[in-house]
This record gives sequence, C-alpha cells and structure tokens, in this order.
Amino acid sequence: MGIGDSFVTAGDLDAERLTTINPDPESVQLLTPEGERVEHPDYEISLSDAEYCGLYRDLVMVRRIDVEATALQRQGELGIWASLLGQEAAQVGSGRAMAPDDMAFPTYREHGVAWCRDVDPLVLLGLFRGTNLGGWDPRAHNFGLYTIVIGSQTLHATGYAMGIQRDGGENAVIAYFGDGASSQGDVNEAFVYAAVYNAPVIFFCQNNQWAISEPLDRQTRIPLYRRASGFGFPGVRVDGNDVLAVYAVTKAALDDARSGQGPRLIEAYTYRMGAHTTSDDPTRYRLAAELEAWRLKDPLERMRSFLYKQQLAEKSFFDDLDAEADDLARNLRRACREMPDPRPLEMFAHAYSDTPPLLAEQRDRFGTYLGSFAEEVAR
Amino acid sequence: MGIGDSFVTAGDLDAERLTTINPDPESVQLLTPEGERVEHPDYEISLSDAEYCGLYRDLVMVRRIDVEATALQRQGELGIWASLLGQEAAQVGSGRAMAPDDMAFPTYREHGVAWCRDVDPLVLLGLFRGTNLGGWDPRAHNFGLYTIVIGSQTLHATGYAMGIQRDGGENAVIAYFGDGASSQGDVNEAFVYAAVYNAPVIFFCQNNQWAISEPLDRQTRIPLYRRASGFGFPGVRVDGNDVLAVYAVTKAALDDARSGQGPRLIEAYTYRMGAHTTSDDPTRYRLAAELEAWRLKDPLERMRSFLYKQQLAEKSFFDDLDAEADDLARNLRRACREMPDPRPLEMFAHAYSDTPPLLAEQRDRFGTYLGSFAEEVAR
Amino acid sequence: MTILTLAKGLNEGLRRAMEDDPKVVIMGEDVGKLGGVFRVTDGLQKDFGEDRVIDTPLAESGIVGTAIGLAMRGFRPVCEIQFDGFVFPAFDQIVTQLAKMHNRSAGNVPMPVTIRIPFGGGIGAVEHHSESPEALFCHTAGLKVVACSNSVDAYFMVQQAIAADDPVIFFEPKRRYWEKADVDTARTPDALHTARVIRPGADVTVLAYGPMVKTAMDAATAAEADGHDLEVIDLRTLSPLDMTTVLDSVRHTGRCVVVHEAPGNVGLGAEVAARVTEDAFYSLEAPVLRVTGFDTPYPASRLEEDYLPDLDRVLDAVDRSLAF
Amino acid sequence: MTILTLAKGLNEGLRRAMEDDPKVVIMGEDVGKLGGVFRVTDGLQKDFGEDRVIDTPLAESGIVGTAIGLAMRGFRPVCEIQFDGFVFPAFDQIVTQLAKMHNRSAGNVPMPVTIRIPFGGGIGAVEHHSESPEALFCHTAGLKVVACSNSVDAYFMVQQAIAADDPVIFFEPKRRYWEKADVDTARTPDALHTARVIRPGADVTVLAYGPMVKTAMDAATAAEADGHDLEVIDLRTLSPLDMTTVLDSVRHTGRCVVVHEAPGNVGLGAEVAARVTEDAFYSLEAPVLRVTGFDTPYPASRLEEDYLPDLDRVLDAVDRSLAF
Ligand SMILES: Cc1ncc(C[n+]2csc(CCOP(=O)(O)OP(=O)(O)O)c2C)c(N)n1
Ligand SMILES: Cc1ncc(C[n+]2csc(CCOP(=O)(O)OP(=O)(O)O)c2C)c(N)n1
Ligand SMILES: [Mg+2]
Ligand SMILES: [Mg+2]
Repeated sequence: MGIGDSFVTAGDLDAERLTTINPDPESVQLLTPEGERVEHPDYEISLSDAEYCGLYRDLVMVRRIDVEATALQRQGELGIWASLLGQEAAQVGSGRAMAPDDMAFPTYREHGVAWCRDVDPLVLLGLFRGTNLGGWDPRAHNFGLYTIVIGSQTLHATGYAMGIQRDGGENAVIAYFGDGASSQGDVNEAFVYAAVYNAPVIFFCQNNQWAISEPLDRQTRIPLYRRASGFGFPGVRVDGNDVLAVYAVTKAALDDARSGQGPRLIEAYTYRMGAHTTSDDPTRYRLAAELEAWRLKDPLERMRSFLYKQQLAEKSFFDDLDAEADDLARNLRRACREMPDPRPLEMFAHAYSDTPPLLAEQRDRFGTYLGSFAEEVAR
Repeated sequence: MGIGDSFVTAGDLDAERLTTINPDPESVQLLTPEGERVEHPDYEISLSDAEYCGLYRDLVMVRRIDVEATALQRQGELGIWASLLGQEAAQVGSGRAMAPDDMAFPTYREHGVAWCRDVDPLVLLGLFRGTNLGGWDPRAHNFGLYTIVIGSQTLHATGYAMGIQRDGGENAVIAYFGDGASSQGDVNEAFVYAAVYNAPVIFFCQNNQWAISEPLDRQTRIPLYRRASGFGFPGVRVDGNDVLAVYAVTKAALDDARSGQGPRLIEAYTYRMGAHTTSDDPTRYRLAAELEAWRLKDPLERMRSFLYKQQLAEKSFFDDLDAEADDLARNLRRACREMPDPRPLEMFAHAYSDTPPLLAEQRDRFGTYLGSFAEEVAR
Repeated sequence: MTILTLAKGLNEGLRRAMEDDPKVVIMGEDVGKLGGVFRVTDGLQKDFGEDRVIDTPLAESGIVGTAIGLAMRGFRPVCEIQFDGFVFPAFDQIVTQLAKMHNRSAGNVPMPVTIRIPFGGGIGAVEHHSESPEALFCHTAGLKVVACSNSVDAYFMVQQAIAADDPVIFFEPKRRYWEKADVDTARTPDALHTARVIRPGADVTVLAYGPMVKTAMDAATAAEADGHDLEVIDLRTLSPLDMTTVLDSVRHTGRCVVVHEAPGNVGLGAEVAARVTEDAFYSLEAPVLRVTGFDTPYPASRLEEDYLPDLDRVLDAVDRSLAF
Repeated sequence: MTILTLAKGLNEGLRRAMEDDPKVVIMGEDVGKLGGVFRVTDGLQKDFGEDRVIDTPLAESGIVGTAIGLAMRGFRPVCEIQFDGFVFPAFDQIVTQLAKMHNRSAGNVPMPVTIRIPFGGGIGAVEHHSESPEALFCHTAGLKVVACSNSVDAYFMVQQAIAADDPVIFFEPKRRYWEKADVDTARTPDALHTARVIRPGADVTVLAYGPMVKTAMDAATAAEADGHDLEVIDLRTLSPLDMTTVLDSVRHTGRCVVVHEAPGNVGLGAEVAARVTEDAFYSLEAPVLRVTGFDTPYPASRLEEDYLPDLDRVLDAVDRSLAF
C-alpha cells in the first residue's frame, strides 16, 4: 500500500482543485455570482432596501479598511497585516445576523465582524502595528479579543455560551475559526462540550481553502460542515461569498440556538484572495488560475449587481459610498501614522489586576535605569 | 432557556439508562446473550472447534488474571488495579483478530489484549504494584506500553500507521481507547491525521458506559461509533460482550486497513462490571439494577453456552481449563509476592539513552549518601 | 474550632465561596456525584446543583477553555484537575490564554479562574499521579501560584484564590489530604501572597511548601537533638514569592536550604537560591542548598521514597550548609 | 567553506541528515511546498518527496504524537513548530509521552525525535511569535534541550540532534536566521552537549545562548572600551548544562552574568545562578546576576526593545557585578 493514492496530492492541484469551486449543490445560495436572487427551500430573506444597501455599504467599507491596511503595511506602518480579501460577505453576513447582545469570538482575521461590532479599525491596526495586543473591552462590543493561537477561542465561546445557560441570558454566541483550525484538538473539544451541554453556540468556519500554504485536503477528506454530524448537531454549508445567504443561514442558526436547540456548525465556503498575511508569498504554493476562478465570485460585485439589477439604489448611493470609504481610509491612514508607541513602563501595567511587589520593584528599577539614560543625555 | 432540558441528567439515571442496554439494532451481534449463533448480513465467522475453544480459554484465563490481581490488591500486594471485568470479549475478540505483526496501542486496562500479545501478566502486575512503569519491549510483542494519559496513544498509533505506509509494511494498527477518551483533543486529532493520510489504523473504542463516575452522556449525545462519519471514515458498533462479533468486525476492519482502505472506528458496546479501579467506589454513582442487567450479558457465559449447545467441547475441556486457570493464578500470586523492588539507583538508568554527566553525578552522590547509612548501620 | 482534614478544609472553603458568591462554579472530571476522586467537592453538587458543580467531558483543555469563557461571562470558575500529571492537555489554554487574557485586554477582562491541582507523590500511585509541575506555572507571567500545606490554609487560601481577579494555580498536597488540624473559621487569615515563619530558629532557614512543609518541620525537630536550631518557612505563595519574609530570615541565619519534590533542574528552588544570593549576598555563610526530586521522570512508586526528599536528606543538606 | 545564513545552515544540515539516513522524516505545518515560514525546509520536499517532508494538519499535539508513533516504527522524525508560542498545544505529548517513553519502556524504546522551535523576539511580530519557553523543557526530565546561535552550529547541531537517540528540543534564534557565517562542512564539530568559550576574558563571565550570544559579544566589545575584559560563553546546551565549562570560567573571573530573553522568574538563569553559587561559592566576588526578559507577558512589539535584554542592560549588569 502506498501513500497518497487516496487523497489529492499537491501535485494534482490544478486538475483537482478547480472542480471544487464549481457551483456546489451542497451549499446554500441566495444570490448567484451574477447577482441573481435565487430561492432556497430552507432559507428565506427579505430585507428593506435600506438594509440591502447597508450590507453592501459594510462590504465596501470593510474592504476599504483592508486595502488601506495592506498599503500601510507596505509603507512600513504595520508590522504585518492579515487580509480578509474575499471573505467580506462571510464576515458581514454573519456579523450583521447577530443580535446586539449576541457575543462573537474572533480569530485574527475577523476585521469585517469587528466592523459590525463597532470596534474602531484603528485599534485593529494598532495590534498589527505592534502598539497593542487587542485591548478593547469585549463586553462593550460583545466581541472577544483577537485570538492567534488557532482554535482556542472556540472553547471560550462554548464556555461563554454555558454561562448564558446559567445566568438566564437570551443571547447566543458565534465562534469564528478557519478550515485549518478544524484540525485542532481544541475545536473538537468545543464541539464535544457544546453538544453535551446543548450550549447556544454557533461554530462559524470560514473555509477559505487555505491554511497558509496548506490546501483543505491537509485538514479533511470530506466537506467540513459534515464534521458536526459526528458530534450530533447539524452542520450546513453556505456560499460564503453570498452575503444574503450567509446572513440568512447565520440568523436561523442563532435563532435556533437562542431557542434552546443547541449548537450548529456553519461552513462558509469562500476563498482567501490575498496572501495569508503580508509576510506570505502565495505564488509559491497556489495557481493563478484558481484565483482567477474565484475572482468571478467576488462578494462585492455580486451584491453590487443585485442592487443595480433590482434598482435598490441610485447611482448617488454608490458615489456617496465611495466618498465615505475614501474618507474612512484617509482618516485611518493619518491616525495610524500618528499612533503613538506605548510608553515602556506600560508593559508592566496589566500583567495582573494588581502589580505584585516583586514586579513593581522590577518596574521601578527599570524606570530608574531608563531614567539614567535621560540623565546621561541631559548631562 | 435552562440547562439540562435537552440532555439526560444524572438524576434520571435509572429511567433513562436502562433502556440503553436493550438489544441494539445498531449493533453487530453474532452470538446472543443466551449463546445462540445469529447471522449478520455484513459479518460472517467460521472457526474450527479448536479456535472457538481457544477464544473461550482466552476469556477464562484473562478473567482469572483479573480476579487474582484484584485479590492481590486487596491483600496489599498491588497499589491499585484497573479491572477489565466485563470487557473480556471486547479485548480477546479484537486481540485475536490481529495478525502477528499488527501493532496494538493500549490504555491501562487492556490486560486481555496483553494476554493475546504474550505479555507476561506478572509484568502488568508489576506496573500496578509499583515496581515498573511498563518496561516491556513493544517491538517484541507488537504491543505498545500502557498509556495512562487519556487518549495520547491514539496519536502514537496513527503515527505508527503512517510509518507502515512509509516503509511498505503490510500490517495494520489498533488504537484502544475508552468512551471517556473520545472527548480528548488528541483522539480527535488522531481521527484527522488518520483520515487525511488514509493511515491503516483501527480506532477501537471500548464503550464501557463509564469514565470513572461519569456516564456516557457526559461525553456525547449520539452513539460514539458515529463520530467517525464526521471525519469521513466508517464507524461500526459491535456487541462488545460477544467475542465472535468483535473478532469478525475487527478482523474485517484490519483487512480493510491493510488493503489501503484507511481508518475505521469500532465501538465495542460493553460494560465496566467492576469499579473504575480498586480505589473507586461505584456505588456512589451507579445503580445495582444496571449492573444486574449487564450481568445477564456476561461475555464468558454466552460463549460457554455456545460451546455447550453446539457441543464443541467435552466436559473435560472445561475441567482442564479450570485447572489451568487455577495454576496460572497460583503461580501469578506467588510470583507477585516475590517480586523484588527495584534498587534505588535504577531510577537513573533510563531517563536517557545515555546518562548525562550532571545526572551521573547526581546518581553517584545519591549512591554515596545511601552508602553512608549502610556504613552507619555497620558501625 | 473544628478539627478538619486538609481535604475537608478545602471542601468547607469551597462551600463557603459558593455560598458567598453565586457566580462561583466548580468544574472538572468526577467533581459532581462522586465528589472528586479525593472527595474534595463532596456534597457540593447535591447542595448547589448540576449547573454550579459541573461534571465535564474528559478533556482538560476544554475544562480550562470553557472556564475562560465562563469568566468572560462574569462567572468565577474553579477547575479541578484530577491529578498533577493531567494538567498538560490544558497547558496551552493556561499559558497562552488564561495567563495572557487580562494583559491582552489591556486590563479590561478580569480572569478570576482558580485551577486546583492535587500534586506531589508519596501515595504509591502509578505514572502521572505524583508529579510537581509548579515551576512551569511560576515561569509563566500572568499566573499566580500558591500551595497550601495544612487544613487552616486550605480553608482560607482556596477562598482567597477564588476571590482574586487573577488566575490562580492552586496546588494541594495530596498526600496530606487526610492530615487533621483545628480550623477556626472565624479567624482573619493572612494575605494570600505571603509566606509564613512556622518555626523560628537561629541557625539555618529551611524553605518548603505543600507536602514538604511537614517534612521540614520534622527535620527541624530532629535537628534540635543535634543542637541545630532551624527556622522553617512555609512559602505558601510560589509566584509571586514573598521575598521579604525569606530575606528577613536568611539575613539572620546566614544559611538557607530549600526543599521541594519537583526535580531540581530549573525548579523553584533555583529561583529562590538565585534571588536570595542576589539580595543577601553578604549575609550568606553558605550557598543556598536545594533538596529536591532527582532530574529523572518520577519513578515507579516502589522507588518514590528514594526519589522524594525526606527528613534525612533535609538534615544532610543542613549539615552540608553548616559545614561551609 | 561556504557563506551561509543561519537558516540556510539549518537547511543544509537537514538535507545532509536526510541524505545520510532514509529514516529521517520532516513534519510540520507548511514545511513542504512552502519550505516553512522561515524557509528552513526550503526545497526538501521537492527533493525527498511528500512521504519524507510531511505537511501536517494544523494540530501540534498531532505532530508530536504521530512523530512518537513514527519513532516507535523506526523513523527519526524532525518536527517543526512554526513559532515558539505554538508549542503549547503539543506540550502534553512532549512532557507526558515524548520525555517519558524511553524511561517507561525501561530503555527498550529509543525516542529519536527532534523538535525544532524558532524562538525569541526582536522581529516586530504579533502575540505568541516572540517567546522563549526553553525553561519549561529544561525542567522536564527526559528531554534534552539545545540552542544554536550561528550558522556553523546550526549546520552541525541539527544533525547531531537528529542522530541522538533521545528527544531533543532544538531552539533556533529566529531573529538571527539571516545572519551569515562561513561554514566549513568538513570540520569535526564539538560534541552537542558542550558549551563553548567564544571570547576569553578575565573580569566577568557572561553566559548566553541563542539570539543573546550576539548581544553578549557586542557587550564584550563595548566593555573593552571601558577597560573590562569579558569572557563570553555560548551555552549551546541548555539541558543538560555543561557546568564544567561554566565553572572553569567563573572560577577564574569570580563574576558571572547570565543573559536570556525569557522572563527571569524560574528561568534558566536561575538554575545557572544556583549551580554556580553552589559549586563555586568561594570563588564568587559577586552574586550571579541575571539579565532577562521581564516577568510580564511578552509585550506588543513596539515595546519589545525595552523588554528584551540588550547591550546596555548587559553592561549595566557587568557594572553592578564589578561593583560588589
Ligand atoms: C496553534 C497554532 N499553530 C500555528 C499557528 C500559525 N498559523 C497562523 S494562521 C495559520 C493557518 C490558519 O489557517 P485557517 O485556520 O484556515 O485560518 P486562515 O488563516 O485561513 O483564516 C497558522 C498555521 C497558530 N497561529 N497557532
Ligand atoms: C488526561 C487525563 N485526564 C484524567 C485522567 C484520570 N482518569 C483516568 S481513567 C479516567 C476515565 C477514563 O474513562 P474511559 O476513557 O471511558 O476509559 P475506562 O476507564 O472506562 O476504561 C480518568 C478521568 C487521565 N488518566 N488522563
Ligand atoms: Mg483557511
Ligand atoms: Mg469508559
């Protein structure tokens, strides 16, 4: 018996992978890549014109933030940036499906969800610039801190949901994670806990086809949404580039969870259009053709076509939106460049809720030491 | 929404749990509790009379070892003992299904598998007595070391199976684990690796209904064999008290794995008749009625009935077997009592393949220190 | 005053904490109906219900990971790790999440999670049931680490740990669970992060914590017969250390022996030795000596009496210290 | 002689090990087609195939756990952990299985597994990408721990680690990956578990390893200007320590400063200080001083220059040592 007979090897990339992006019968879709509204037996959506426009605005603003951040990284203003390019619909659709007091636990790439939860994009830039480690108040935004250790936050989300069960809250939780993360023990333990306690948590997997350089077949040999069935709760795949479908599927799942039906897994089938981060070079491991194929499924384009075709928005709406996005980008750029570095002794401030005596001593000695240079300079 | 509405709570024990031990349509059975041979569309077995008798002999000998070990613990000869009472068929059936060069990775309770792999029961006693940590050569027996950290060995088994794929071996691997272990991240990561690499490993879960005091519903809300479907490989439940069914199902799975069909999950549905270990008191958490119900499904009794009914063995066979088991027990008892303690400096011997200078120094100093007492006594 | 075993002291302390604050929840393997394998949580599920005393799936990363989530929701989870050797599956959640969450949030998120770990050897157990991993947690910034050694501290310290807003790794000396002492629950306890001189003496300072405190006290009694007057300190807080108490002592004795069961190499004893030497260099008549487990995996239990520091090895170190 | 970066030295060393022994396999996240995020395994999958350079699922416990199984089947796995902060999900497999398997088997099972970990800060990264967890592994009996600091050692030490029958945790100074040196691949290397005096000196012994070796050397150069003659030792082996080399040096300088990026509390510096003091008590003119990261979580990268020991902090410690 050899190895590799029964799974797709990296060498087969072109042949095999391109098939996976064809319209997927397993996947919920409400808007075709061309912007046509289609029906789905299980999921319906009907929003006001303003709401449709609002979703499109979110997509545009979020992409603009992302593009600006990538540029700022190139200019040396950020140490690194993890782009969400291509995943805007998955994030905005799920982010907007949440009720205000639902709670989200993100990875490091959920800038679109952060936008929906009113986290200042500048704070996100600070994290990648190296001026903070997150630092927002999760309670103020119902949005957890960015979590870099893959999969950890799915357990936090599950525990938070167990807390809701215990304090009589009426809300639900979303745990965001990636296709790569699905392999981590923690994520599977979160499935176990959520199932056993019937906790109101939605596991939202953005399957963007890649975990840095590793294609999906290094993590699973069946579609990821089917993982849930092994743990005894429902899983569904949604077209992750279709903001309406993502919104509808997530909203239904959150409603289910809130009404005591327990966990759900949503696999948002999408694509990481950019590099893993600005430090990555995807040309080393994937083909341009794949990218081209996915470009035809762009989440913004299809929503724009929909708005046009359905005449839900005037041209002025699009123009104003562009202007608004330009403003945002300009302000962000300026504010980022002006973002001050933290002061050295701040690193001692939040290691603990108090500062234990030995640590205070360490801080004070370091303060004195730093002061001695100032004196030297002064002298 | 409250908690516990949707899962069985410990308070419902009697009402709910007793239903789960009724004949299970999901489960493969070839021998009824009364010892009648029944057919199964997917699994067949036909052994020689001697082979049937051999399986029964294994069951008897293994139980005798276990009973003797429990007694030795009560007498203070062992620190603790983890009894396999009730699980003999699951272990002997799977152990005997292995080809000689198949490899097994056990937990701490696989005394029946150890028997099938020719590991001296005395060495097992040594582990629970505290004279060794295992210490047999896994290569000599194709039987890994007892593993106490729940679930760890499933990854070792998977890696070993990946090794077989790489060196062109024709063998397969069994990873033993319990119902409790199914919740560990490691076990689920093993499923991921095995599925992705299509490794020739059988995950053999002895679902004995309990993880110390925790009933199955603290680990899962659906039957455990279905976990595999979430990872894309087949799972099957077998009557774990039916040695013939376990043998047939395991053999088929091993054959599949050897022929390149990848991993399989087998859930052997059985019951831990004794305490978790001799340190445990199961009356604190489970009902006598449950035990009684399972006593009717005893794995030895049904095989004995089968042999009788089918007239596969003479009375002398049973008498000789009793005598053989008595001998074994007697020898084991004597040898256990005579088992010498290791000598103090032996603890330094195998920390590393060599003994680094600082450790040698530590050892030598301790030797001198111990020697000084001998001198004192001598003086 | 009631006479309580150390295990019962913990049990009463946990009960008190649960009564005082409805947000306190207990979680772990077998903590419910069974009351834990050491019965430390005995009766609590019966009285506080399954929502507050939670039997978890057999997955330690899950225990700590969900505890973090519960804490973010406003609860004060107390996690039980069944034995020292089984904390490692939870190590990632403890080190990368629990220890860092407060800092990551710039102080916005308190992390009042207590992790109880029965630790140490001497009970004749199989592998992984006798270890002393405290140094690993002490090295991890963001955690606080304590160890109790007697029923009184057990009762009070567990309540103080639960009341703290930082994560506390709470070590319990499992082989002392059945030792008894009078507990006056009305007393005002010492602050959590303080060491305590439990036997004043003039010749050598002996530092110990958890199960080794009794060993150190026994050694002090035995040393008396040889005319050596040992000062014994129960460290109680392992991170942060209470160096004030330690240095005060060493400055007057001039000699120091530190005792723990964990392997010596990069253990807590090393830290104590390094600090004492740095801060009391001119007071030291001898180097700080360490009496510890050996730098091998914990041996089969028939060897543990040789592996573990005992009265004689402490006295041997005292003699060596005095010989400098 | 070829001029190689440290990363390329490792790459060549790995290649050589794979050529020499068909049982050597490399496994980790992105080690294949991408060649690792630092390109240390660049080109190896192309040349040795997917069976020997294995892109694994994103699960570190799985990487180490399956490596243990591969080792039991006769392979010599070399695991890459992508960044220091991501070793923790594998910690249980490393501590309870990898470190103990040989001992559990009474010597029957060799465990020739190498775990490569890029470690340390100074590259302006986000959380978890700049840590120094070596002390945790040093405290774990059954593991050997080394750190390379330059291209030559990178090339030879990685081969020696792979050839060893014990598990070796192999730390690579990530911020020095791009530093170059002449590598004579025909040379006979020093034994793996030896320290090396890389600058002889008379006044103060400075001990460093990994990324801090360069910092220590820079400090020595700067100290020269002040008339201080530092002896610099590259520890290379962190567990077991090479105390012979260290003590020889301290016995003639009488002063010792130990430098690492990891937090000081219960760090490797504590062990060095404790041992040196114990074994060279009468030679010491001053306590062993430690220059380390602070006892806080690793800060946001804009603060890392303050967090990390640098030339000035080493010199400050040297001055303090000389002032005793
Ligand atoms: C435990 C852990 N291991 C490794 C990494 C390094 N790493 C960062 S992102 C990443 C890939 C994640 O892939 P996926 O989960 O699909 O999310 P995506 O980046 O595609 O959004 C890896 C390996 C990490 N952050 N955490
Ligand atoms: C990681 C870990 N956590 C906890 C334990 C303590 N423990 C030993 S056996 C056991 C229950 C195991 O249940 P299961 O997997 O069903 O196996 P069984 O004992 O029923 O054979 C527990 C919790 C352990 N050995 N390892
Ligand atoms: Mg991905
Ligand atoms: Mg069980």
